[in-house]
Amino acid sequence: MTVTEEPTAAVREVGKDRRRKEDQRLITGRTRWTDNMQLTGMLHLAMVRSPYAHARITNVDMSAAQQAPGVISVLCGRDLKDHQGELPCAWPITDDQKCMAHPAVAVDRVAFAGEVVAVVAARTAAQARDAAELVDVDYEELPAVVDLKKAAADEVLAHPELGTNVSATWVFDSAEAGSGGDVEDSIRDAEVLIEREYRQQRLIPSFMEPRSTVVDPTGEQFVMWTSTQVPHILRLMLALTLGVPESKVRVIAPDVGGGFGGKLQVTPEEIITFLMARQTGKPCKWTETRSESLLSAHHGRDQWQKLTLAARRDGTVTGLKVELLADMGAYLGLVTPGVPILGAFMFNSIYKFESYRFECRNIFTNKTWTDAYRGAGRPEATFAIERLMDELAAELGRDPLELREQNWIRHDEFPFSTVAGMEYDSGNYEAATERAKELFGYDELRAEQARRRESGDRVQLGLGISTFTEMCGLAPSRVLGALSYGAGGWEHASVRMLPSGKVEVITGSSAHGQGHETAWSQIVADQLGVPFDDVEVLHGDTQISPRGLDTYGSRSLVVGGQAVVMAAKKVIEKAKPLAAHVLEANVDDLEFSDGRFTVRGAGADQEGLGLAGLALRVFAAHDLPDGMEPSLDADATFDPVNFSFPHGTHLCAMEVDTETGETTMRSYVCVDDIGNVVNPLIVDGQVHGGLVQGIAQALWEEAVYDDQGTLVSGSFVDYTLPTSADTISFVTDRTVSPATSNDLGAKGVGEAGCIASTPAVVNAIVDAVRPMGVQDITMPCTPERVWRAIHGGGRGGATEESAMPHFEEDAPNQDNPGTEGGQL
Amino acid sequence: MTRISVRVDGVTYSDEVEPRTLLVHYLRESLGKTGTVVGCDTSNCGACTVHLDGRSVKSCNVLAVQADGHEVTTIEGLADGETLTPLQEAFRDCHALQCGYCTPGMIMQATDLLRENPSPDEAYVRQHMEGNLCRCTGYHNIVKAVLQAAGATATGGEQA
Amino acid sequence: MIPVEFDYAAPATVQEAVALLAEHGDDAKVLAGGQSLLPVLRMRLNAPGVVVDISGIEELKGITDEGDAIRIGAGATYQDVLDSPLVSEHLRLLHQAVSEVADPQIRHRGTLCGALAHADPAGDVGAPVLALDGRMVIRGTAGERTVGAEEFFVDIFETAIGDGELLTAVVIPKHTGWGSHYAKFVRVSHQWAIVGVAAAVRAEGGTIAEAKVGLTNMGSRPLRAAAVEQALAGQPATEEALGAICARVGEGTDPPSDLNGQADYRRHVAGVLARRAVLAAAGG
Amino acid sequence: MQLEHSFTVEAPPEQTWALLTDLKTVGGCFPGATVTEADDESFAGNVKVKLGPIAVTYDGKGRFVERDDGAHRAVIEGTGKGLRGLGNAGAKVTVQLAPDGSGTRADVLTELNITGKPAQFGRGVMQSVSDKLLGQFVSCVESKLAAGEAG
Repeated sequence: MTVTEEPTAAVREVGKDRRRKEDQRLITGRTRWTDNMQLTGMLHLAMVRSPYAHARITNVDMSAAQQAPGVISVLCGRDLKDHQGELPCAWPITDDQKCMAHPAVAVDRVAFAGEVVAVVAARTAAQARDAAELVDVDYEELPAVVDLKKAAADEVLAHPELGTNVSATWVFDSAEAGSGGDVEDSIRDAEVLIEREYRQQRLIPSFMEPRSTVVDPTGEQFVMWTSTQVPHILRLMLALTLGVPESKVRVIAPDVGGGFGGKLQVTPEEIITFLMARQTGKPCKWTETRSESLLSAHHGRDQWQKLTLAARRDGTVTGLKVELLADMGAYLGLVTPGVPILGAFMFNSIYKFESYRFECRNIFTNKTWTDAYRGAGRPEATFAIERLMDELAAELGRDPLELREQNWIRHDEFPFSTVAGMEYDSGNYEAATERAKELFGYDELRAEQARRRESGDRVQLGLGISTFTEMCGLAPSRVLGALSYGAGGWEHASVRMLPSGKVEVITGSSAHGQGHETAWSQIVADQLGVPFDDVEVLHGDTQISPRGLDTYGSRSLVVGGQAVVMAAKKVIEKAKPLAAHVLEANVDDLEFSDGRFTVRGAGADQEGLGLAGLALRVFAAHDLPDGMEPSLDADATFDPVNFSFPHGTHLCAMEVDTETGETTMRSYVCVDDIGNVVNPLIVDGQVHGGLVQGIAQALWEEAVYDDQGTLVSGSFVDYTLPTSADTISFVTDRTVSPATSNDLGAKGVGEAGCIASTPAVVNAIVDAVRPMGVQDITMPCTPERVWRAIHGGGRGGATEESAMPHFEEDAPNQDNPGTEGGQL
Repeated sequence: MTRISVRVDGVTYSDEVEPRTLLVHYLRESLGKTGTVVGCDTSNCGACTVHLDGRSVKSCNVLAVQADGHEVTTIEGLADGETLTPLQEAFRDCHALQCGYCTPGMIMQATDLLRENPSPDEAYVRQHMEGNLCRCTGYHNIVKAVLQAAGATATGGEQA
Repeated sequence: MIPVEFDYAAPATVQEAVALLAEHGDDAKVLAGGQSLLPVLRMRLNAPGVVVDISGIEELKGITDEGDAIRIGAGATYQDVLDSPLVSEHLRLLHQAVSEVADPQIRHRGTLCGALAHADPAGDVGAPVLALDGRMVIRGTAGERTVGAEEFFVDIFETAIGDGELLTAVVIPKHTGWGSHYAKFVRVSHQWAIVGVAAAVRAEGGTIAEAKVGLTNMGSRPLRAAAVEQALAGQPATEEALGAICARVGEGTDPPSDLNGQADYRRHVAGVLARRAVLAAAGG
Repeated sequence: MQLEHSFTVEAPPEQTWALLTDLKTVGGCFPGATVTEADDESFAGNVKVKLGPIAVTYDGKGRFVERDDGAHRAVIEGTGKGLRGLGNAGAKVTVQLAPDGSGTRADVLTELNITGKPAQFGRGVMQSVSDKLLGQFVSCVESKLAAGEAG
């Protein structure tokens, strides 16, 4: 570890590798998952879903289902059309964005296979499922557009009434923004141009806990338990969508089994369960199957990236032009249109560009809608720039690490205003890279690579680099406002001092595996000087934690954690007058440390007054200073002034069996700079998990549709998640440059591994087989694709030839029809 | 309906069940053993792993009627009161879980693994945990925990 | 997901089981370990009227030495096969292939005969049983018959087991002293084989005296690479000698094209795997 | 997905054509199919597709969308609705006959669309299964022609 430990007290909790408070219940099977809920008289729901990607619904015959055993209610779009409202999209990225009304239950037309057309409520889950199969739906099939590029050509329309598949076009241009020059000038003046087109395949978040929702309509309020990342946003959206007073809705996210952005949504099924509970007056539960989840929970990524990198012969990069096509799927979900935009500010990454232009076209297709998936926009950006830097290095015959160093922002140049208009507050790319090289044995591996190349070894070795940065801590509300997002980016916290001296922390962040209960306890223990075990963290229930903006975008610690710090500081401030009163001292003479107030100058042996004792005095309220309310509790809402910018250097060694195309990871080293660390154990865990998700994009995962729009990777048999047997143990380390945007100096770590690792892996594979003329392999880099790249003459061709007329038809590195997607 | 008698976590239960009832649903809904969860419908994920007569099985892939006359152990039957098993301890100590949804299945499978081979190496652990999917941990700390419980140390990567 | 309703019968004898199957015809499904059947029922891709559970039938259990062959009963799980010293000693190829089936939990429960009856061409056990000249013992109300593997595997998911019949055992000739290797090609470890090659070799000195090669997922049923087997006999166990012969292992096959590979790629990989498997089996 | 089959029979094209356009007979050749009604233009019935562990039933109907008695070319379109919410199946079968010596050569091109659950498997099982079923269908037709059942 190269972390510089804070020199102070051994008693500090922040920085300790505390074992998690959450674990006891999780390792003994006492967890409260939504699907565990059983309420008296509860009904079970089953959805009827469209098998067609695009069809008119001509008739829904529910008679057989209604008569099936145990069935209480069957509803279709006809029944619900006046009650269900429209599912929300909170991010209209442009004024003229085209948006299709998104009903929870399709009324007269379905726009993707898996869309709900009817719902059955029955006394048991089995009866509901049996009856759902008796709902007889007649469809008139309509032409469906499945492929993103074809959709962009507007030949077949996903929604004929929109007249186009283009939802919106969003542009950032450094010349217009005043943050840099005109990219066309850089391209014109370039000595070297690297032009590539990369595919970000469609992925499925695949949280392990299938989604589940329970709604209890009995009592004064509707209570919804649901496996969501966003109970607060959901509550508001339920109110806005259904016209129910917000005060009549309580949303509880109990233990939630993973999200990765996949549960950052207001889902049709949540609305439907609510409506069914309201209609029947009974508690209702819906729990999805895995196939249902893969089909209908939102997907992620799915972009084509057309990239032009301008550089000088000496290796200086000068400009970057990015043209994206982003697949929205059939509808715009909660933040669907904004996901590619989150990448817009990161394509320039850690490098100094003179000019930059980003243009994204958001396109509708007849597929499951896309939305946030771990990293959301930033993995795509990081992949593009890190692949391009390797391509430039290859073109110039330079070492790819050295070329990066030539172009990156030096540690003495922070704070640094980027060409994309961001202000990077801190970082040290040199330090992280130096440490990573050392741990990786970079030079030795390069030597081995040379030996294998020379001997014509059947198994070639490749080294992949990714020097990434990202932006965390979504987000300064002003920035979100400027990007037309429908909400702010603040977070709320409360600290409640209980009479017994125990502390309750209420946070608006809603954890689903991140360990907030542990980390927040560490923060508060330090702030208030109370024992770690005396802090109880409450979250995920809008009645307990009424204000919050939930958990996504690596925001919890840097925004929510800072709110906790601020609330704790307020508690101290509130306690001061009472402490002064009891100690018969002047407020200005008080000092607070390690949980006690002492009087400055009263000597080291003074007893002082503990916070717990003050809490009891406040509870009794027998003798408070005049004007003091009998409460030490405090609230704080924090709105960040800037993002935070974690970075790191990831190095990956891949072995490629040139006979079969099989790839094997040999070693993976990452050195991340995420600022100060609250709990290194949790941080390492976040990194490991992120790495495997990013590696999985590079090697294994892809949501594949056939020509008719049927998801053919619709179960875990075909949507190939890696197992322990497919992965390796990683080497992780950290360097620290504290963030300046919060008191903790923390930067956020939830998405780092996932953002950084994908290009590291693909760069390594391409590096291994580049001497065979390979310049790119479409993700996921299946053995077949690797083999075809090697034996099909690769995707070679001189860069300058392909560079001249921009993106000439049939030029290399564009659509790779032989290897794109699976073919059936 | 078929009458079955099953011993689960040391207690014998006798119930009428529909033949189509999966063992996992019987455990969860009839017996309230909600520690065992369902993660998929193709028996790939292993989240529902329990022991049937001492060997790990996927309880979504067994009918409750097939458990008639047999003995089932779930995650809730592992710890002896407040005393956790060494494997449970190791999972906590190594931070081998995040959201925790796969954890009961992981622990049940790892328990069986260590009974079969008390001194596995990393490759053996990785190979024999292949029937359990995790989306949070990247497996790194799960493998570490199993090795730690076995008294061994990881041979591959490490925290530098 | 919950299966469609069905009746359940757990006969105590093969005779009772066969009588039930005869009575219900194709409305009945046999359940042994259930590791292939239950996923299908849960996905509701089948709705049998009755499920006949044969796992309680004593006479189907066990793995026995029949002199020049090993008999594996329909009640024997994969784990029983792996734990059997008879299989380790006399049928190493089968042992290796079974160790590659799915994952430990599935192996604890699933049965070898169940997989053979399921006849998924991507399953790992068809190719080694075929290569080792296994014979299936099939019982019906009219009595028992024995069918060779070549005849047993008819097409995808289709075997010689007729309506009202039950596969009661597989009998595989001992291949004591044969070298063997099962090469399975997958992208992630819990996947069905993209391609698999099962090779058993009787080597004399450094020369292949006899070779048996079975292919997984290279057609609509397990395949035997007879021409390659013949060409291998008498060859020295070296990469040079075997490479060209084994590369032809995919000739004439019609493997599927799917997300994991097009047919031509599968044929290529089969050739590479065959060379590696035969070399490994020959101790090369 | 497109599937192609060809076969030749001894019978002359006219005789072959007569059988191939007899929807009841042709429909009955599909494995597991029961034709419940048929006239010159259309037919209805059900198909029980049974394959090892899988058994799915489709209720369907079909009709000629093109029929050229002179050129011996026909296009038959069929749609099936899967029972138990299984999704639907559609097939467009183009049959072209040509003289082959004294016999007939038949080229059958089938465009098959299967939606819903059975199509949700990436492993290519549906392709193999469809190929097998159509193979059986074609050989049934072939055998009926060989047996001279036509006319």
